[in-house]
Amino acid sequence: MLYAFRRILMAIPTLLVVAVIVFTLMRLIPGDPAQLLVGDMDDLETIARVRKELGLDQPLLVQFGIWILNLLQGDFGNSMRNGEPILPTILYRFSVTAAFAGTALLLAALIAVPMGVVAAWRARTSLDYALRLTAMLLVSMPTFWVGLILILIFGISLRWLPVVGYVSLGDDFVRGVLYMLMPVAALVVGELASIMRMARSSALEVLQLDYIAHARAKGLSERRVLLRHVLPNSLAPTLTLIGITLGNSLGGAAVTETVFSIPGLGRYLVDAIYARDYLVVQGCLMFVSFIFIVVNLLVDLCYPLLDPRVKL
Amino acid sequence: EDAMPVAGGSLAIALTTDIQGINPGVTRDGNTDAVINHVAEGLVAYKEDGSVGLLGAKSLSVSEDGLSYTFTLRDGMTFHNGAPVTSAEVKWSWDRLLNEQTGWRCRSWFVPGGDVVIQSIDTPDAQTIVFNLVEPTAIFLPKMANHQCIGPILHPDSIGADGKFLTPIATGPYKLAEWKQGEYVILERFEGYVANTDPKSGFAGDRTPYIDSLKFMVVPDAAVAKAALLAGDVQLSREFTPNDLTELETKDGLKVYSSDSFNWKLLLFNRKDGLFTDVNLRQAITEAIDIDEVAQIMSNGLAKGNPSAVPLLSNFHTSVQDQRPAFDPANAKAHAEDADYTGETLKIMTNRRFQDDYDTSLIVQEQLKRAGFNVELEVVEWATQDDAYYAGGYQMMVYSYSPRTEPYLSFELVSDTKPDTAKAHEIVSDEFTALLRQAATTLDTAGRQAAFDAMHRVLIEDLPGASLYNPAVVSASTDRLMGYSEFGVGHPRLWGIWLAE
Amino acid sequence: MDRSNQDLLPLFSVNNLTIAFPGIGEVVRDISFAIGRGETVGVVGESGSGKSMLARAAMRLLPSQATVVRGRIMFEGQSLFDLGARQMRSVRGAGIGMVFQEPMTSLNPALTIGAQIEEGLRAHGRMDDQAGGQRILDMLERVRIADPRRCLRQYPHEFSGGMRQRIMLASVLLMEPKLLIADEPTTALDAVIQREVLEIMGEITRDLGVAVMLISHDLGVVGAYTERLVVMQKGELVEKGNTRDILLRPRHPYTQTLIGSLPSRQKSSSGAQAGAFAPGAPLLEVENLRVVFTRKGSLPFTPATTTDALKGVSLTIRAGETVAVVGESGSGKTTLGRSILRLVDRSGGVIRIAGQDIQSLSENALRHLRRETQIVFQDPYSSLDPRRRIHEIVAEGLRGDPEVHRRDYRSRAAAVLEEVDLPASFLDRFPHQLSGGQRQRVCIARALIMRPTLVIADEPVSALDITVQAKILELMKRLQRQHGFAYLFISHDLGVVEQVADRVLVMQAGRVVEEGVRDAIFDHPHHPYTRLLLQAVPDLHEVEPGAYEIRRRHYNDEPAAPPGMRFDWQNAAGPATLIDVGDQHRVSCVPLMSVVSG
Amino acid sequence: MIRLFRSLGWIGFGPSLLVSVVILAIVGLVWTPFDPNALDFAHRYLPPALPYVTGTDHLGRDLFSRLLLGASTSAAVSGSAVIGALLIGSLLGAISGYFMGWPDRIAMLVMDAILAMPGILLALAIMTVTGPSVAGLIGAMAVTFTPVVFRVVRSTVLSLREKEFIEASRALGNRDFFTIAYHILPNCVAPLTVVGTSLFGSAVLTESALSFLGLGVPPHVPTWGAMLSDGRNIFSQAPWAVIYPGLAISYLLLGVNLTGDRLRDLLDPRVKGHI
Ligand SMILES: Nc1ncnc2c1ncn2[C@@H]1O[C@H](COP(=O)(O)OP(=O)(O)OP(=O)(O)O)[C@@H](O)[C@H]1O
Ligand SMILES: Nc1ncnc2c1ncn2[C@@H]1O[C@H](COP(=O)(O)OP(=O)(O)OP(=O)(O)O)[C@@H](O)[C@H]1O
Ligand SMILES: [Mg+2]
Ligand SMILES: [Mg+2]
Repeated sequence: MLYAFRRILMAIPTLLVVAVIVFTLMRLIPGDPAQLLVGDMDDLETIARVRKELGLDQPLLVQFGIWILNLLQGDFGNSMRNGEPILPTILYRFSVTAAFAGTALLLAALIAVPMGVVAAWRARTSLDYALRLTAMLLVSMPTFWVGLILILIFGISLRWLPVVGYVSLGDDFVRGVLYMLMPVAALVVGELASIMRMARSSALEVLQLDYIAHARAKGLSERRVLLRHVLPNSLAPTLTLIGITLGNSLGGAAVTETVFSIPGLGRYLVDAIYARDYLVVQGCLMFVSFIFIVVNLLVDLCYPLLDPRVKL
Repeated sequence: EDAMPVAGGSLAIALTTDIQGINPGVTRDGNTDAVINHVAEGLVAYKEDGSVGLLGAKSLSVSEDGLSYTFTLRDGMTFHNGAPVTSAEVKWSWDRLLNEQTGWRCRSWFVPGGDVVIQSIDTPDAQTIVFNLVEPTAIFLPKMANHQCIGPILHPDSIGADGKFLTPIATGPYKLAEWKQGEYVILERFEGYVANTDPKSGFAGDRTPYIDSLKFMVVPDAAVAKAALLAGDVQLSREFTPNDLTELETKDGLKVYSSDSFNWKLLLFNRKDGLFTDVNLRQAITEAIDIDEVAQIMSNGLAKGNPSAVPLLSNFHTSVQDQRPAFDPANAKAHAEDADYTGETLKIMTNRRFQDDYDTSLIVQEQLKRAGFNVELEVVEWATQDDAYYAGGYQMMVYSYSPRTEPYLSFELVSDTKPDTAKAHEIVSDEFTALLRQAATTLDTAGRQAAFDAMHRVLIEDLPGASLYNPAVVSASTDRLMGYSEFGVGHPRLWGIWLAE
Repeated sequence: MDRSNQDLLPLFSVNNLTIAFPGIGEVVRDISFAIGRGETVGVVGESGSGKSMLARAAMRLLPSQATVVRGRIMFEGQSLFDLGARQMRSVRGAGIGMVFQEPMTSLNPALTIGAQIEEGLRAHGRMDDQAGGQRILDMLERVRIADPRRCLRQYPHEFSGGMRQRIMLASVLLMEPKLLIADEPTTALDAVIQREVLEIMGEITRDLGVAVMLISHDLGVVGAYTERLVVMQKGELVEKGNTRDILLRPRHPYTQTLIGSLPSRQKSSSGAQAGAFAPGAPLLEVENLRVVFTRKGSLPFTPATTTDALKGVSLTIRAGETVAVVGESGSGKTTLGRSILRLVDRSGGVIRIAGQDIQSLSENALRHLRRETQIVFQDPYSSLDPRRRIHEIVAEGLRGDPEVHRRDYRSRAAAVLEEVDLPASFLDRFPHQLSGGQRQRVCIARALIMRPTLVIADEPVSALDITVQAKILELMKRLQRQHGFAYLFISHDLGVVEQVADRVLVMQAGRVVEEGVRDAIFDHPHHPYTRLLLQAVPDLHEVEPGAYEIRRRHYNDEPAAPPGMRFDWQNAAGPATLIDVGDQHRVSCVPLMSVVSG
Repeated sequence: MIRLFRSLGWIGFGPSLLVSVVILAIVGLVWTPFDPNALDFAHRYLPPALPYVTGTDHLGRDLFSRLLLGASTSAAVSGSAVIGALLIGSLLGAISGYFMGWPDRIAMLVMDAILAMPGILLALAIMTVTGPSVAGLIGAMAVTFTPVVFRVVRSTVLSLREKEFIEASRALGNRDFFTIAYHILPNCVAPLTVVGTSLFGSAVLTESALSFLGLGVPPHVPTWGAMLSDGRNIFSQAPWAVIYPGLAISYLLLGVNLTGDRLRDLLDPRVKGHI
């Protein structure tokens, strides 16, 4: 517990650096949110007024200071486009993304880890090559392309699955699942291969250790050797990878969200970047970084379960 | 098609981006306007040909001196909460709009410093409302009817006690039922809607709703929007280019709509940038562009080029407006030489947000190359281009103006009265300013036409940009949808339509 | 097959076994030998001679690429290669048990000891009865695990290497195999612990009547603990027979070299046996050296952990002298060597080389000094940059010398290689193309090219085969004779030390506990730790030229501590007080009083 | 099928795919059947048939010529991004890991911060600053990849530091920077090659995803990723406009991934012993 607390404390400087990077980046971007809001209505006075309203007329350092101070109090500010408070939106959007990105990753891990272990177990046999080739073919396809193909097949040709829209699982489980199938599948395809590779290579390493030979020498069955000795000991690096992938896919699902019209965090952020909605972009990136750090912290906290040598 | 309308059913419509908000005329952009237009109404609105028609008002009279406009409210007009609409609410609405705190996007048009200054708003009786202006102008009604500003009539309960906007309690054929941010907006039919007796035209006239509920779904990607229509997830999708027409027409179960529009696409020149200060170069480039070919390709043969600020759809578009420096690559070369152009790389700024801007610039680039210019595209992100539009920092850019039905508003876009606030492409000339004023203050049509013609002549000589064409609006729906059509302002009109069976 | 018949057959026999790897060829060739019930058989041979392959073949746990070309292995009258997977599993563990070389990796770190022991028993259906649990506890007690109950709940990493190996032993023997195969079970352990494990193993297997196949490259170990011996070389069996007989009358030349390579005490080479008294300025003086390692907490705010690696060590080396440092693993030997070159920062004390305090030196002067003093590291595999060619490695030190021209590097390197008996053709090779012994020579050459006055040799032969080891030691001596440099020779191998050292320092837990000339230490060790250490190694005695016998060192006399003192046998924080017991032989002692008062 | 790969030498299969892309890229630079950027309004939406091997797009550009040119631009864009990340990341990583202390802490902080932000979105944000230019794209991807390289190199250096040959180098009196350049960096080459290939794969995908999100390369630099994302708008009229770029990307990535796996097997000493 103390460890977790310390790790969170350590995340503070990292988040501060994120804040500086994000803030600087946003102010370097050409384009003016006020102009975009006013559009081609061509009214310099209105633009000036909007700038003032948004606080963009303040010196940058002051803007940064205000933002950070508010952030520390949990106030992410309001959207520059519509004045909505940002944090609730982020939380809602995040829950959407987390639902399908998390499911996808879980599924990918459930498929990929056994695949990897089996491939390592039968290393350099036809089975191994077949599994690896499958994984590689899958990872060689860009996510949005997979998404469009899925839409073409299951949405338009077969009409089995809805193409656009989103129903949250909490509202209507069955329909929610239907809506999730394609985006989840598209993400799984992208994540499967790297997890499988990692699982394979770490299982390969474990398989060469003496205690595996010892387990076999004790007369254990192969199944037991794999499940009880190889799997737990090869899981740690895979888990790390999963942590990084999850952290990333929570923010990076923008592509999938665009293809499947899912109102997730990634899409929210991309829209905000295009609209120069500074506070939203800054808030989202801070939030995603925070989640990334927390997820990886959770992963670290899992290590002692896998390896009693690790003391936190 | 001639069948009698039937009420009921629901319709899903694809929307590229989420709406910005629900405060009519305040939180807005194109998509927001398209949705909110069904919820909130003003006194007047644009008709099919771009002229101003009646909506909230059943009649309108203008005083001899052109200073006071008297509107009589439509019979049986009620708010979504059931309260009848009286002139008091209209005045309240306008007072609110003109208050700086409200943040109405069009406020500056109507207050001192703007083109039209409202002096006072009177309410002689419950059904009558009078707008008194400071000086006579031809553009009061066009500005009042503007679809971006809406000039919404709202019930005071729309605003909370703390002055915060709550929800639009308005007078439109549809009520806001649910807005799930980032996902969809659902509008429900307003049962108590009593329509204007004028026939449906543009946004004006009869707006009787039939379909029970409208669901605007956010579908960010155009390719997916098309897929969603084909898959039946949405029944109306409007994110098409004319190039999609031929394909969509062959699909079973679909209907395809297209219309010319009041949108205006042009190649702007930065007259403050080096070579482009020389009008000869601007002219050379204009002569090197075959706007008809551009329009042909971009509209798949539907449209022709428009060299003028006055849209082809507009009644003010006469043969004078068709004049331009003729397409003549040979001449272009000569003019380029006059401008001391010696093969420097010229840049066209464009963006990828709007696929037709991008494609148009590719075509223009190709044409200019053929005429011997060395042209590169500078593809930037939309917001960056928009910034450059205001701040300069480009040579040429393909730019689209949203629909302007009133030519005065279009000409305004390429000129400025003050040199210090002028944008890089704008004409700053007293002559032009005078003509603009003439177009605004002259009330009779012939006089205005003369002003527009004169301005066009300046435009094709001074060349703030090369006007290209008015992009077409293309959409498609399920063939069960009846009574739907597109019109030049480009927003969907989902009243007066119904679902067969 | 009736029982009497079975008794006649050997328990385990290998017949004409040949194992090959694709692309490499046969690594075990036509090997035949047998092990009877309850018999202990040793398998010796240089590294890579196929010993492990043999063991793995017996368990049918060969790497997947390996193929058994011909031959068979019989166990209790069955041919192991003909068994089905299920039958084979019942042989593994219950019929043949196996203990692996590396105690650190042969237990699954993620499972408790209890789970790992039970799992084997359960696989053979021996965990069902109530008695099962008790049997486990009894066995753990027999391998001298202090608290067996607690041990079952603990994880492998909570035990030291020796304990782990004993736990392994217990877990294997619990399944009551008929044959125990132990593949280098103690190679990774230090002498004292090695002895403990082997003793326990011998004791229990004798009691249970389990046959043992003990694999090792250490002739001393195998000789001391087995009845019969199989000697392998390059995949072939070159000699087999009674252990004593082979040691006394080795027939095959390879066996003869093997035995001949065993280190033994020789007449002091440099004559520096007396050098300790020789006058002349000391080359290296270390006074009261202290080194504390601070490992920062893995996170901010966590307390730093400190290790007192050296708690006040003093020593002196004169030119041409060989001073050996021996001691248990972790006693600070390596740290001592490194801090002399300032590769490790000292926390206290003084180090003077040729009279100069190295701490006060500037960066530049230090670089010069380092060139005078060279170090040969323990591990020939990790001390050569795998991406550099041999000539680059050897000549690297010349770069700092402005007097040597670049184009001379190669010829200088070639010359030095010749000194260490490597042909010039090695110049363009990469380290991985060299054997361990050749690499170690390169390391020496790299040190030698600098013409140092002092060479710190940190376990320079511990990773090498005994035959190669002998050659390297010979080489080092020869070079010392030629160039006259002094050695600080760090090793835990007492045999080697006995062979090369003039003087010996015995270290324990960061302190010197005994110091003296070689013969004094080996013949009259005073300190109990030194005695324990010396008695742990089986010693090969030359009975007559070419004939050997394994003997345990044994010291009858029990030297008494000086009056009013007792030997310092506790891991105190401070430096040890060394008391002279004559002839520069000094032992760490504490006054008896201090125990009373403390 | 698997027999085929075996007999081809599975080992050589991936690299041979890569080599064929390189050959295509070279051909594309020297010769294409049509001008890849020329619009031909008379020949729009042509399905694959001679002379347009893979058809034309909505502006009549020859897709095959664009694919040929795209081979080199794709490789160059992704390659430069990866090389940039490798250079910066390994230099920072080596210095950081070798000296530890405060430079290490600062570098770790910044790298962690970059790593904490989702790659594609960070790249997107950077590209909005730089504008959708080739240099901007390369820079944005390089920045997002740098922490990956940094971490690999740093941990390699940390483990190298324990190796005795590094101590030996110090014992010989070498300067620190010499030790880094002469011993440390060359020994990072193996892990870097593996990381490099896998990053190259990500770069191709990232580049395509950025195009999809609206910020990619300019049109006269037709990378396969950009072609794929452009083609989706005319997907139903001209499916070939997405199929061929998609296939090209899959082909390239298959080559890259296979090569990466092979390199890892070759370079990883632990696996090496067991080939
Ligand atoms: N997986 C493998 N692939 C190829 N060759 C191998 C493999 N494992 C072992 N070898 C080779 O087989 C030979 C015998 O190896 P083995 O492990 O039996 O030697 P050993 O006598 O046990 O040596 P050591 O004393 O070093 O343990 C060696 O030459 C080795 O290189
Ligand atoms: N870099 C280091 N950081 C922290 N502790 C260290 C470090 N190096 C050595 N130690 C500790 O210092 C003590 C002495 O280590 P050293 O390596 O000198 O022992 P050694 O006598 O050479 O042992 P061995 O015979 O196993 O090589 C040990 O407890 C070790 O764990
Ligand atoms: Mg072995
Ligand atoms: Mg050591």
